[in-house]
Amino acid sequence: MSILIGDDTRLVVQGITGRDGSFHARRMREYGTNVVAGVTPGKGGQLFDDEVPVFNTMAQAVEETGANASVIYVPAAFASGAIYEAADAGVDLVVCITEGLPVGDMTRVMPYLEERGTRLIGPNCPGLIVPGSCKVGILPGSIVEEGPVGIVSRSGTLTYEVIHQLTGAGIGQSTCVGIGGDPIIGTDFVDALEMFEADDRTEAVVLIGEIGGTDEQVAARYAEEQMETPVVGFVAGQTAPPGRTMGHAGAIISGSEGTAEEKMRVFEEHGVSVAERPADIVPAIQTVL
Amino acid sequence: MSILIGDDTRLVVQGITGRDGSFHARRMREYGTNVVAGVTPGKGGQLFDDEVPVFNTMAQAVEETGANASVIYVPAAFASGAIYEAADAGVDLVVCITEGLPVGDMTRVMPYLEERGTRLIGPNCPGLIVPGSCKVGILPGSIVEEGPVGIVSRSGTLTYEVIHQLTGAGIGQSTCVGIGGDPIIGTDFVDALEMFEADDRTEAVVLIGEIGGTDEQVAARYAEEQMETPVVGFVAGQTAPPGRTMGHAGAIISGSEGTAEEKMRVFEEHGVSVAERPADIVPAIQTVL
Amino acid sequence: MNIHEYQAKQIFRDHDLPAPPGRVTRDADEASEIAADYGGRVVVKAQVHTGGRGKAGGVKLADDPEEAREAADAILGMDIKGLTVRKVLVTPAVDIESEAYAGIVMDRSRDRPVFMVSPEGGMDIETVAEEKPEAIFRQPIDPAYGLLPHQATTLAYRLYDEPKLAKEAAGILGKLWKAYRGSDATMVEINPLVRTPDDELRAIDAKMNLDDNALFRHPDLEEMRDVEAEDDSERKAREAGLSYIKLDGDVGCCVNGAGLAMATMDLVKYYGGDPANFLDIGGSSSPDKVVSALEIITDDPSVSSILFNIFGGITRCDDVANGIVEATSRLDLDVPITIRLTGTNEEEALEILRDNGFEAMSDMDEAVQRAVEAAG
Amino acid sequence: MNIHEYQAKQIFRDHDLPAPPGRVTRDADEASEIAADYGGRVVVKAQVHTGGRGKAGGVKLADDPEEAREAADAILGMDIKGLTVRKVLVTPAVDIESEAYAGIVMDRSRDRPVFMVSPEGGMDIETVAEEKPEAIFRQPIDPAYGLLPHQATTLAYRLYDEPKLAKEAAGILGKLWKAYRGSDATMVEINPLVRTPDDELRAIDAKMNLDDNALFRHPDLEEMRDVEAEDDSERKAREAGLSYIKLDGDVGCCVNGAGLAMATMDLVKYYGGDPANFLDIGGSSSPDKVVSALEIITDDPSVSSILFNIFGGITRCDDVANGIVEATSRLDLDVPITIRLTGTNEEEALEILRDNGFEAMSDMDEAVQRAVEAAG
Repeated sequence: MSILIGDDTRLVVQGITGRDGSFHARRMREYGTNVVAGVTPGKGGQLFDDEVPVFNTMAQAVEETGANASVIYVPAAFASGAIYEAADAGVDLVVCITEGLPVGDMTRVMPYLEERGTRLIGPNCPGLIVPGSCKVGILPGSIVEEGPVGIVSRSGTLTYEVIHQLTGAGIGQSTCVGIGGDPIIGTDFVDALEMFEADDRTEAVVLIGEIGGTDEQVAARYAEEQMETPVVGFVAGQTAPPGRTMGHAGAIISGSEGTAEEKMRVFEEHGVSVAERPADIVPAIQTVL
Repeated sequence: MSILIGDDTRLVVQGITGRDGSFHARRMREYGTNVVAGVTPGKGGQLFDDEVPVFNTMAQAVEETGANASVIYVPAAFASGAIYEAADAGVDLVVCITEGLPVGDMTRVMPYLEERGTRLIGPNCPGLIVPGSCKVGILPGSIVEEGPVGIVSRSGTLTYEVIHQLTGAGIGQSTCVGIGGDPIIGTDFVDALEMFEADDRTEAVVLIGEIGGTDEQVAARYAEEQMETPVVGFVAGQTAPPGRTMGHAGAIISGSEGTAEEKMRVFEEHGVSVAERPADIVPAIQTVL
Repeated sequence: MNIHEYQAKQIFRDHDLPAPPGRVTRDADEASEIAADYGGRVVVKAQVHTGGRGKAGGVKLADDPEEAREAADAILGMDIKGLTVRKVLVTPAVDIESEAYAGIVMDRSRDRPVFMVSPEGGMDIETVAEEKPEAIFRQPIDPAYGLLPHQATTLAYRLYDEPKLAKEAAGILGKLWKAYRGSDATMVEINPLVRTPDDELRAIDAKMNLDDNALFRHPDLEEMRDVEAEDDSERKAREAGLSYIKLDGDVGCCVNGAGLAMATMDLVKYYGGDPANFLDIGGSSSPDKVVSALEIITDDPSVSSILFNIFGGITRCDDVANGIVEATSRLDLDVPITIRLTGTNEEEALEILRDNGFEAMSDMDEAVQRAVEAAG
Repeated sequence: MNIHEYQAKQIFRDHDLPAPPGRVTRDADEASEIAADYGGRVVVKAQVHTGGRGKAGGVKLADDPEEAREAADAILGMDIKGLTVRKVLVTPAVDIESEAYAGIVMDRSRDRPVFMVSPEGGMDIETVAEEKPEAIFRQPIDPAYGLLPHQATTLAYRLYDEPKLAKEAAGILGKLWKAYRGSDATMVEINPLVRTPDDELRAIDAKMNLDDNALFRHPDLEEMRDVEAEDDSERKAREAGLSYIKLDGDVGCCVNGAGLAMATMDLVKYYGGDPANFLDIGGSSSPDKVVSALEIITDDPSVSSILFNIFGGITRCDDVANGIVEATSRLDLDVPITIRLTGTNEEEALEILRDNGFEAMSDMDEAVQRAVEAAG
């Protein structure tokens, strides 16, 4: 088992003829993901890599191929349009890799998706991977290993680092989800924790947070009240100065709530094991498994 | 018991200082309705009839009086604004008496209310009355009588006619609801039937439909599949020509689906007793009670 | 409110939609002059509030000004489905490669507008829906968001495979949405949306229905109302704030409330009569309204019996009674009146009527039967 | 992106908001001339990207042009919270009857903007929130609907009881929403919104934050960027497409990915060092980006040790290795470099580095410890 994606995933790549889209479509196919279609307006009728049909619109792609998920690699100015289009076409899951979406666009996208029951991962995220089964996004397939640990994270490379260390210690992953570093994202920690809790393969979860917002605090309360699966938490940005945006648009401390110290304190208060360094995650997971 | 309103209703009258608002606020108070506040922007601080405080905004009215329902008597151009305001102020029930709301306004109002869980009755409706307890709107209190029959109708005076005949025959009513004659309305037949089915005082329901749309057909199917309470149906407009709007904006036959004949046929098909004339309603109800 | 093709096309052009130019006239000679001005082939089109003009001979091609004169002459005054043609539109003819359909209607069951397109244009969309339903593509529009750009693109690719044409069509659909929303329309249609041999797209016909309830915010559109095309009595009713529709029978009905008015008509039929009209005098009716109503009913020569059916709620029965007394004293009535009154201020009303020599009843069925009998 | 008060007021005026006129200058003599032009009392206000100007002496009243010159002279060059004042705004003084607050911020926990007003204006809204929370009124805005008219009215009545003032305030709040939405702002504030003795409302101060991600659709607003106010190295980083923030330590960090960059800084601290910066070279980093990154780090004289921490995913380790080799050959580096590389094309990278005399490690903690030690 896994969460969100797996062997049943039938994926459309939105922006498949672009530089990033084509590169990662190939990596996903190599990993075994069932990429059933690509979409680029004006390029309908082509075949990508001689095998994957390209359509002008998501509606056509879904009608013709029965796709149930999409991943978006289009420039930021068009990314919210691609999300709306995927929702209207009726896929269940939309993963938006693109970064730099205006936050105003996202405020309008979110209620549209909610009304239609479409789940969004991201934007500005590395996507997700189920080791040995399916990868949607840009997480490197080489570092993962099948196993019992679910990973949910606001970061990209920091997540790779943590996965790398776990795999190095012989601890595999059930599903790794990068939820993205923007202030407004589709799927948050609590959503992912809920799915991991329901997933019978996941025996422990690593939650990788960072400064800004209060999602980590909400997640800690959720973990305590609603979960039996143990959670290990890490928060990046202990040395970040307040009021500055640390790369991710969402990583900015305003007021006392968004600091790493506060988040770690709340983790501890609610029974989430706190890893001070990334390297502390492996032993913490070994303890709870 | 009753549906939607009753002794717990704490009502705000939006537009209480206007001609219709003040007239009907008095009638409602005379009937025993607990009118706790009125709203007219710019007239805040006044007392209506020396007793009911008037506020500038719904938010203030609800904060100060704990109101849980509102009724709207403001001109059509401002009525959708009044509905939004009532929803934001957090009342559970909004009854819009005003007629002539642009249908485009209503298309935008509806999802806003749905997201907030606010129930709307109307627009362009006579409101509702629980005999002996509470009246919200313009239904005449003099013609009703307490009893076991629920009434739901798209009409105004035709409903009075039916109530009048029932009362005359010694058959009282549990709650009478006028849902309005517009093409887009907040509460439809099915919503009302569902509530009547759940109401232990209601032993039979009279459904008064008319030409246009397919709400009667949907209601017939619902009555057959989901209800134990018997339903008697009447459809006005058997002699109405197609393509013409018969007074109510929603009463227009387009295609074969919206005719009275079709609606009566579907009633019969789904076990709803059909009254050919208003005068047939009383014996039909006597049969099912 | 219905508007004519030439008016809808004006709204289209105001929204930058590619509607060909055209001028409207009531005069065959002027039609010829317009054709001469445009030069080349023109189309002369009847401007009436009904479909099926083409089949009825209301649309004619003309190769030169003389033919345009003849066409206009033939069309003007023509009767199409009971409506007299008073104006024609003269517009340059457009070469047709293919015809598509684009329209927006209100979907009552979903409380929102739905955009429809079909590559099968030129015929009635209802006919396409029956004969080739798979050729119609629908996109419900979220009213808070309007037509989203990808929806325009998706619909456009349903019409044209070629990216260049699809892009142009998407632009047209976006503008059509703006015309619909900006005019508070309840229906808008381009049928056919023509692709020319040199790959231009043109809105050759235009249909629009405007929301009467929203005209208060569009005084410019209210001016488009074709009062000539209205039945005289219906115009008079509208101006008096009454809801009136003329029918073929002989029992004139005057009722308060649309539902009760329909039920009354039905009951007239039930008892073997034929209603002469639908008439709702509305909620808070003054004596003046009753006077206007009676005038309109008695203007109809087919009426041989008049029936009042009033259930007093907001409407006060005494107001109606006073109106009846006033109107009958002013008008020289020679048809029998049957009056049914009940509800608010019923007693006062009965007294007023009795004092003026009228009888009134309180049972609806009895009153209707009496009125039907009186019609003979 | 932060913009200055005078720029926000320009946006306000473009949206018909009542911001008093004003002119900006870098010169005390010109400030005096502006004051003379306006006549009467003026206010001279420091234009810096921080709050608390008033307390720091950055806002001064001047009764005549000479006082305005003195005020400007005192303020220009002043240091406020580490920022040098380079410009002042000279604006006519407004008489104050009372001060209110109006602002819009993004509420992350609800994924939507929230409108806030308070009759307690003139001070920091955070202070009001602490000391008198009941004096702040919030209205979440449905992003698909925008600020609805009744919401503007409701908020306005929170500020003023008088219908005339409330009506005017509602208009102002509506325009403030348009300014916020139309500029893709993430924050906007009028503080104070002043009521004058003759009942006029005026936006005396204006604050706005614009969404960097949305500047692509506002080239006019992008021009408002005050490059002078940026740290030199931060500007250089922005132009090179890098995310860089200068800190106080001595270990220069060059990392790919914001989360890993923060975690690296934290680890430097953990091992007893002090990070000199946050630097994210981004996803698909070319050798050029690495060169720019190294230049920026080495421009900082406090840096006494450089740490590369690269986890290759989309970023290819060999690209980074080539960048390091190129940059070090161009720049005359005299600080030790510690390199940690792992992931995509790690082997190629290690070979490139070895061939050029560099050593590279694969464990993050070891690398950080080494870099901290190297800083001494």
